[in-house]
Amino acid sequence: MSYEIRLNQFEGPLDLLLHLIKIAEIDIKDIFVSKITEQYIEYMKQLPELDMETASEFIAIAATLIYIKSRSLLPAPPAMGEEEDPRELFIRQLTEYKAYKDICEKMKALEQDAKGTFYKLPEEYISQKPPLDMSSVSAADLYNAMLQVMQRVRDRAGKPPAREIVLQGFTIPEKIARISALLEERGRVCFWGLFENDSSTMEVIVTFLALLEMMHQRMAGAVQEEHLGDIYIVGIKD
Amino acid sequence: MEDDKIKGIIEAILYVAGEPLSIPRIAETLQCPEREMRRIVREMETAYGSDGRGLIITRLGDRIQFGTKKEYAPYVEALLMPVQAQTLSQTVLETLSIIAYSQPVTRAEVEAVRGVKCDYSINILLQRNLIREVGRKETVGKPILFGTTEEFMRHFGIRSIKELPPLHIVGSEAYMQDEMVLD
Amino acid sequence: MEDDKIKGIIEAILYVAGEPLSIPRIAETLQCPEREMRRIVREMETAYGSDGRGLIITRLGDRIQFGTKKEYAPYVEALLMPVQAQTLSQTVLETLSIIAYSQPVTRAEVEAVRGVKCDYSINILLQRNLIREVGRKETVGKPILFGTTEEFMRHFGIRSIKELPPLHIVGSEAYMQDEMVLD
Repeated sequence: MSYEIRLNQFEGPLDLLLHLIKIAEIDIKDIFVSKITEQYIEYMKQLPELDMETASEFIAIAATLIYIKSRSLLPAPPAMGEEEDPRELFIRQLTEYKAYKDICEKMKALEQDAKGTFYKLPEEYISQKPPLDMSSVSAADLYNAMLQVMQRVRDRAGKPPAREIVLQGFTIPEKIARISALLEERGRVCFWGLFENDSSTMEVIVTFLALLEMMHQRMAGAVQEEHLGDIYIVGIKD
Repeated sequence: MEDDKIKGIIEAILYVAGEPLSIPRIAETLQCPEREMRRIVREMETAYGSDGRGLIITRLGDRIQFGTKKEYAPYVEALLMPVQAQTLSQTVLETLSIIAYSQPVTRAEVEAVRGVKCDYSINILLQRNLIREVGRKETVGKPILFGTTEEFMRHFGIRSIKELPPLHIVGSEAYMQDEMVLD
Repeated sequence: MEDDKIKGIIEAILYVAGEPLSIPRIAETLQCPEREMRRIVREMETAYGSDGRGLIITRLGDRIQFGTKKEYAPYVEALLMPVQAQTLSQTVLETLSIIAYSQPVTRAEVEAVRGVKCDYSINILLQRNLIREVGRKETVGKPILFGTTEEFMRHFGIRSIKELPPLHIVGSEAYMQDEMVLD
């Protein structure tokens, strides 16, 4: 079989199984009377390309498949009372997962549709308008005001965000694009260098989140050549 | 108070608030019976739907908010360049759909369905305020139970969880009967 | 484009913007002759003035903006108190503190932190010469960056921004870590 399909394209072992079932054009319930288990095991050759956690998820399902397969080769064990046949159990898990995958397509359509509606921030609503007197305001008052703002930011977490629209701003996708461009151009970039042009705390945070996202999606990795040395971000080519 | 005045006040309030406001609270403030208020809101929903209007009343459960008509999105974008809500990745969406349809649900239960760890997507969903902790499960370790938020409804343009497309799981009727789904 | 559609689009745009928009710019975006646009805006002004509406179109020279009808102000306040309604000095001080601690900063960024529109307080701070434009941000739309002035330092009796009390944030809040705020 060909390995044009890479394991890391899948959402996990169940996703891979559904893919194999789809190309074999069989029913989920016929999975154990098909070649699917063998095909799945074939894919395990790609395991070294995966990180430990992902690899272990694929191995766990491989073990289940092999267990179920081997069980079917043995004479039927005496009825185990209430315990459910692991084969039925597995088929149900797969069926359920497929139902969710199918529903995701519908949810994507809803999401796309809902993107056309825009909202706005609350208005700054000032109740009384006495003349503004800043004469007695001290740096400590300024500091306290900032603490209050931050307290409200914390309180807001957990409530629907008031902020739907930033008329001008920066977004994680934007930052990912910028970092990708940098990596494309230079191959590797010093970690601190990524934040050089960021003009505010929030922008630094967004840049950092973008970097985390890229590392998570394996678009970038981090290397440190010596203990306490500079950290470099490198692009990962797929 | 006449209907017209109430409608005017609601329009003003929704504009200033920018956030969803609860119908019972509006009714209370305007000293109008809640039933009446619901009728008036329904009438307004119809009126805003008509031509010549650009706003719609978005309903999120018991709360209402102004939003703009979808068909005018290109003009809003051209003139104001707002940053749109990002769409979710497949990984995150899979996790979210399981939470939406089986809430309240624990992380372990979600992971059992997907067959993979879900810490990453659950964190993203919490950060984006699409899910929240709704309690603890009375079981070993008292794991956190997750459910969807109002922001979830807004993100998918639905008024209640019941408006989600029905989930069909062949051969396992036990799961996901309508009554299991929370409002 | 028919009048009704244009009116709908203007309503949507004025709502999302929440700030004055120039009539010629709207006309240009909708590819509608400016004369026509002015006629349509006049018609809308009359329509909004009628009963059952709570919004009005306010005109500032060549620009238009939504406002709420004055006679409904008591209701708006009653419903939004104490959440949104703040006194002028609270409002202004909050906006100023954000600008002081995270300068240079755009209005949208300040609004994102405060969670409300800040046109009004930023204008007051500019008038008072406590903040000023310090440049443009290299991003879509090149928004103005604000920073504090010498007048600000004089007012608060400090010689440099670094003399402001440092913000110590316990926990995981990403906003405004003191060492990140100022360079």
